[in-house]
Amino acid sequence: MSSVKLNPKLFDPEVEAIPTRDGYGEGLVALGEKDPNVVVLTGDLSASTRANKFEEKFPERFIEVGVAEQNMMGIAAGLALSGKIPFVSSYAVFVPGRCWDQLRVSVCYSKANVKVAGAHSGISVGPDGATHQALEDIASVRVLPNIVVEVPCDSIEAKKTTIAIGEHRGPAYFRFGREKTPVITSEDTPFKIGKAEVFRDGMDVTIIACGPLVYQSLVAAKELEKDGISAEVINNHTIKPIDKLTIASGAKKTGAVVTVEEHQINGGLGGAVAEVLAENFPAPMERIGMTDTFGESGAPEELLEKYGMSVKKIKEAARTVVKRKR
Amino acid sequence: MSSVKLNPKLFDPEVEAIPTRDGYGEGLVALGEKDPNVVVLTGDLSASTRANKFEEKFPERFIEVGVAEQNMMGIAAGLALSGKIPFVSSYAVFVPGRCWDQLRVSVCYSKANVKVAGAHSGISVGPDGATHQALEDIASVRVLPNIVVEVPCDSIEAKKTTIAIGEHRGPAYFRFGREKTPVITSEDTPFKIGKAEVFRDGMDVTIIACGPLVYQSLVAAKELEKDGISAEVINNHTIKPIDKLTIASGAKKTGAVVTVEEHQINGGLGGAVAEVLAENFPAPMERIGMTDTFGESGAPEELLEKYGMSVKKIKEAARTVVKRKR
Amino acid sequence: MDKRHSPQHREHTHIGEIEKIANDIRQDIIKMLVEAGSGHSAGPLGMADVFTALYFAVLNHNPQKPNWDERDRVVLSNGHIAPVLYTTLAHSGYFSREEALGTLRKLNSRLQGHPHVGTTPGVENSSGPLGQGLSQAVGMALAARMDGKKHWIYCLMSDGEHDEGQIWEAVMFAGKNRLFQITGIIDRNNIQIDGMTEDVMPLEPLREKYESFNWHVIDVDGHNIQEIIDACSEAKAIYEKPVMIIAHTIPGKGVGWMEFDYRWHGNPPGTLEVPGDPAKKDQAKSALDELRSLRGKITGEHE
Amino acid sequence: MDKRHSPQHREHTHIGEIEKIANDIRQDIIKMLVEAGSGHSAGPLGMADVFTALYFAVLNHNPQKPNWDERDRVVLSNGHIAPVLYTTLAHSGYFSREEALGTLRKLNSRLQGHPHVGTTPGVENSSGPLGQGLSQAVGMALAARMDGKKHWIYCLMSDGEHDEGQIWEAVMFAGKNRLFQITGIIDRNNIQIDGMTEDVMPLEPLREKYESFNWHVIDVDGHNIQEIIDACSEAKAIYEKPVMIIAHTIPGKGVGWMEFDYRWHGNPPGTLEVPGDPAKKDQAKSALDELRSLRGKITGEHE
Ligand SMILES: Cc1ncc(C[n+]2csc(CCOP(=O)(O)OP(=O)(O)O)c2C)c(N)n1
Ligand SMILES: Cc1ncc(C[n+]2csc(CCOP(=O)(O)OP(=O)(O)O)c2C)c(N)n1
Ligand SMILES: [Mg+2]
Ligand SMILES: [Mg+2]
Repeated sequence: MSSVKLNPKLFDPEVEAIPTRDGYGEGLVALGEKDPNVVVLTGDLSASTRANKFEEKFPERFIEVGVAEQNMMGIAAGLALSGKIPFVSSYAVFVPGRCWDQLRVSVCYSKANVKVAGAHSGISVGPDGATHQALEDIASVRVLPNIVVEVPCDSIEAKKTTIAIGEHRGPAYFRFGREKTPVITSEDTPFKIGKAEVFRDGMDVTIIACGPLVYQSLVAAKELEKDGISAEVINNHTIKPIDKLTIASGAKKTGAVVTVEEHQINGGLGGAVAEVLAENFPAPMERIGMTDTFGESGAPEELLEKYGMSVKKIKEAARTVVKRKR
Repeated sequence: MSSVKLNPKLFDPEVEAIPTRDGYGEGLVALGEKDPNVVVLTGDLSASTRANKFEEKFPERFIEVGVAEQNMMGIAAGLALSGKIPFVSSYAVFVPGRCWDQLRVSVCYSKANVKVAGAHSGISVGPDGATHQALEDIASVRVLPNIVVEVPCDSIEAKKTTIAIGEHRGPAYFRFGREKTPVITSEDTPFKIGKAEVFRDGMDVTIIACGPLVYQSLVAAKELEKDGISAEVINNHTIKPIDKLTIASGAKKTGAVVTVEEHQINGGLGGAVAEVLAENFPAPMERIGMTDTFGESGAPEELLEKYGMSVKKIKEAARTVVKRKR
Repeated sequence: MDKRHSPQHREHTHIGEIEKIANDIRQDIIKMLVEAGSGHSAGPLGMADVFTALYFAVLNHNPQKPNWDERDRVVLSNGHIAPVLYTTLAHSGYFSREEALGTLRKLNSRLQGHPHVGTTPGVENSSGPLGQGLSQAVGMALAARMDGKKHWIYCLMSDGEHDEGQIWEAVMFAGKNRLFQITGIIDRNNIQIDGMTEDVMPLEPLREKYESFNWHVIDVDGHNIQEIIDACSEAKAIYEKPVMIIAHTIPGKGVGWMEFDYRWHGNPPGTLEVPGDPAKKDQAKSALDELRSLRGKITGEHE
Repeated sequence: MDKRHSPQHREHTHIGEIEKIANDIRQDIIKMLVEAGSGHSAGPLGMADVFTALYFAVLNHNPQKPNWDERDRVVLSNGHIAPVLYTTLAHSGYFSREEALGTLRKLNSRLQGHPHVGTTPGVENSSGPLGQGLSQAVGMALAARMDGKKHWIYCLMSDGEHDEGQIWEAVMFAGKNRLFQITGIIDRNNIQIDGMTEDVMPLEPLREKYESFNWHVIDVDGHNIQEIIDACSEAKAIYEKPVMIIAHTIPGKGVGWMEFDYRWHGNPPGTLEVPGDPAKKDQAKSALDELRSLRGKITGEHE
């Protein structure tokens, strides 16, 4: 393992599991206590985004917009232009999906200090089905100028992300999962916007992951050891601005890369890493994620399995890419 | 040059210049004559998108929606589910920008046979300024499943694209420019959705371009010859499904790639090509396009110059990437 | 065309019969939700009477030919009430009750958590993300008008989704174009996720809103089958405007402890502890018992 | 605070003076458009009286301190009428007339084709893509309310952009929350790009729409400075609702051959051949001549 301090029980079968959205709720409350300018908005999704944690403590700084995401994003911009630090809370399919031009013009172009929290991202949303599984948000947001994009890997990192984003000046987008997922990090794990962290050292292949699938990546890396493959695992929580240095060093060291994300393999983390490699250190790469189809209803685990985001597939991709090395 | 037949006057100082949107208007009329199911919608932008060419001939199949892009996309889906072949005509900042979730759910998820035409794409929109310069649409659309994405390079190709997309069954997005740009191709230039065309043979570097900047790429390639660099130029008009074969062959042959687009370098053509290379033939690559900023008002030529999408910059990128070859 | 489903036949259908079917549909909604383990309760139960009236007395449709060109269309805009759509489709014969009760929200199922056109027979549009239905209904009405077709397009919407601007875009367009082949039906159940609509985002005066967008509005009791059928008939006689039927419904209707409680918007029985309601483990049985006893009381008094 | 701009001072400002400024602003709009070679004519000319009334009689503002916390805000939602905003800001002293007349839409200019907050002193929001202004005004009003601030937020909108659903979302929200610090002003000029609004997408009855969304509505003659000022004063007295002022304007006002012609929506004089209008090359001069002769006739008869 690397020098980074992770959850010591990480590989216990009984590892604690908490939805990353819980970290959002906690982070909001922590921010709210520190800064009276923090305000939270929701579009009729207070509880499931965990915005309700803030609502309970600071009702006078909580704004219910109803089912109107365009208006919500615009209101947030107006609040920010008046010195507030608004957090827009909805599902990742709706923010940015339902208000992309408002995010572009009212927020990013204006450099309005708006924070956008997309809950229920990824296929692990499960039974609600394809319409509710956000698999395109990283791509559609990271193409916008002036915005930070974060994908926390567990509830602890989600809380740190929320607080860091609240303190960062400028537009930001971050996404959460609905399901309980393993706690990977600890309070002591370093976290900085823009800095990818090596969560596990390795020499043969670099697995670059974001979000809760960092867990599957670490498990895959551990299992690959038995096959004689030494895999580095990077928690690339910041999609934008992407940490070119850490990614390129990984690629230089191992000469082979696998990206892992709960998102389309086109344009998201995989796309961002491919761009970094092409411009800095071309290396063979395989992408794990949705392969250009919509999701469907099912249990989260079943869906990750069916759509190829399992430990098994990460291992296969690692083996394939190691073979592709020259 | 390659065996592909281009406009013989391509390099004349007096080369004819026609906006690509004109090809859209002509293509619509041609389609309308062939197929009574073709219908055209606009959101209060009939003339500037050239949808008015269709309106004049087939008023009973023309639908004015007013300034309401979400509704327009939904109406188009309903028309398509009833057997019509609707073409949604607006600016590329608004379709998909203003109706991305409608495009995702009502169109792509439903596989509704809707065609989306984004006019006024790229920074060459000019004096209207940043809000009206679509520089993110390729990225935000190509991440969606079930949709074809096309970027024609001149008015002739734009007409062919319109007709081919009308005949293709399924969702499609294509973008046009506002300005007059050189006619690059001829009626005889081959065109097929999904097939990139080598417009110029070369051995040292592969320039992969889309849209009107194919012209600048060809000029750059010609001038590079004087410097002793032999540049291949690929007109990669189909962003999705991307032509892996042609791109990978180019990279294999020359070992160095430059992408050129009137779009953010993140997530668009540059991103798509980086993904293809990483998974098929890792090679050094440089990206020409908007470098993660918004545009501004100015004359089209001035803007292309200031934001680094000029012949000069393409040549520089080619030289840089050739040096990076191992 | 299947006789059972022809409008001619329906005039003779005993209203009591339809009420009994609606009650069966409610029971099946409970069963399918319990089997699925997730999904929405309040909306589907509240709309069971409207759906039953539509599919068993109003629509011109043929479950054996779901793609029949002349069929009336049902566009469901608030896709989260899919359980009532699926159950009604099953009861109409589009697919089996077994499929409805056993496969909702499961992997590889035709019954997705939110409706998907192309996957499920009888489903006319994909929904889930709110506010997208009426625009599609408008597109269908324009196509019908262009082709000189006479079928009707019923667009079912929730009250909460009227917060979405897209609806008002479509309302404005349909008003302008006098798309009389559209009959909208709003599930006016006064709840959305975060509370009562008039607390979260008030819609009143809703009738005046529609009227100011040039629609004709009819208010009905959404649990009175005869009123629903009559309003749909009246709508057919209104040629100069699209018609919006505001169906005043009780969310959770038929299960006393669910009624009017927005907490039952998105949870199936057996998943939510609510003070005053039966304990989780007893909820499914309590709901079914209550519905069964209601069924016994249906006599057909509306005739 | 700059005396010239205090509301106290303004009460004594001769209405005729303001009309003269409005005429000067119209002339400058023509000049800046001609210099830019592209941009919108009809909307800016039509709104010159409203802008002049606002900046010279209504607003509490200080051009020397554009970021002064207590200032009234002007949110321009229909960004394409930027020329009238820029010219009025220049006449108010936010920047020089030279900058306004010489740099619009040029490379490296502070006067972007559509307004950009942060770039231009006095510009409160970015716009261009229609329908986004009112939501931002709502956010500003909420912030003011939270902070107990008393300034006013004026949101200027076009009629065409009322096709956008986002506006109705914001209208509904402001109505619910009784955001009385918002005073909206609609440029009811009856044109949009593809034609007259009532042909392209009818908005009438517009007053009833706003009333059904729980706003207070005032109709004014958008070329009567006194009426505009009075309506803004009335709005300040209405505490229980947000107020929408429907300013009935003539697009292209002041240049006879442009008036009421939607073809002049997006073209500056000198760029469009229209039968009956002066030849391209004479348009700028003709427009300026007409405005100058109108200026001579302003006597201050409203006093
Ligand atoms: C665009 C969009 N935003 C948010 C949601 C999340 N959502 C699902 S149902 C719902 C409540 C809407 O109220 P209503 O439809 O009246 O609910 P019901 O009466 O059925 O409980 C919301 C906000 C959604 N589906 N779509
Ligand atoms: C979202 C969006 N869609 C389309 C446009 C293109 N557009 C610019 S102005 C305009 C006309 C709108 O009518 P109105 O604002 O009333 O125009 P005016 O009276 O100033 O001529 C349109 C459709 C836009 N700016 N934004
Ligand atoms: Mg409801
Ligand atoms: Mg107008």
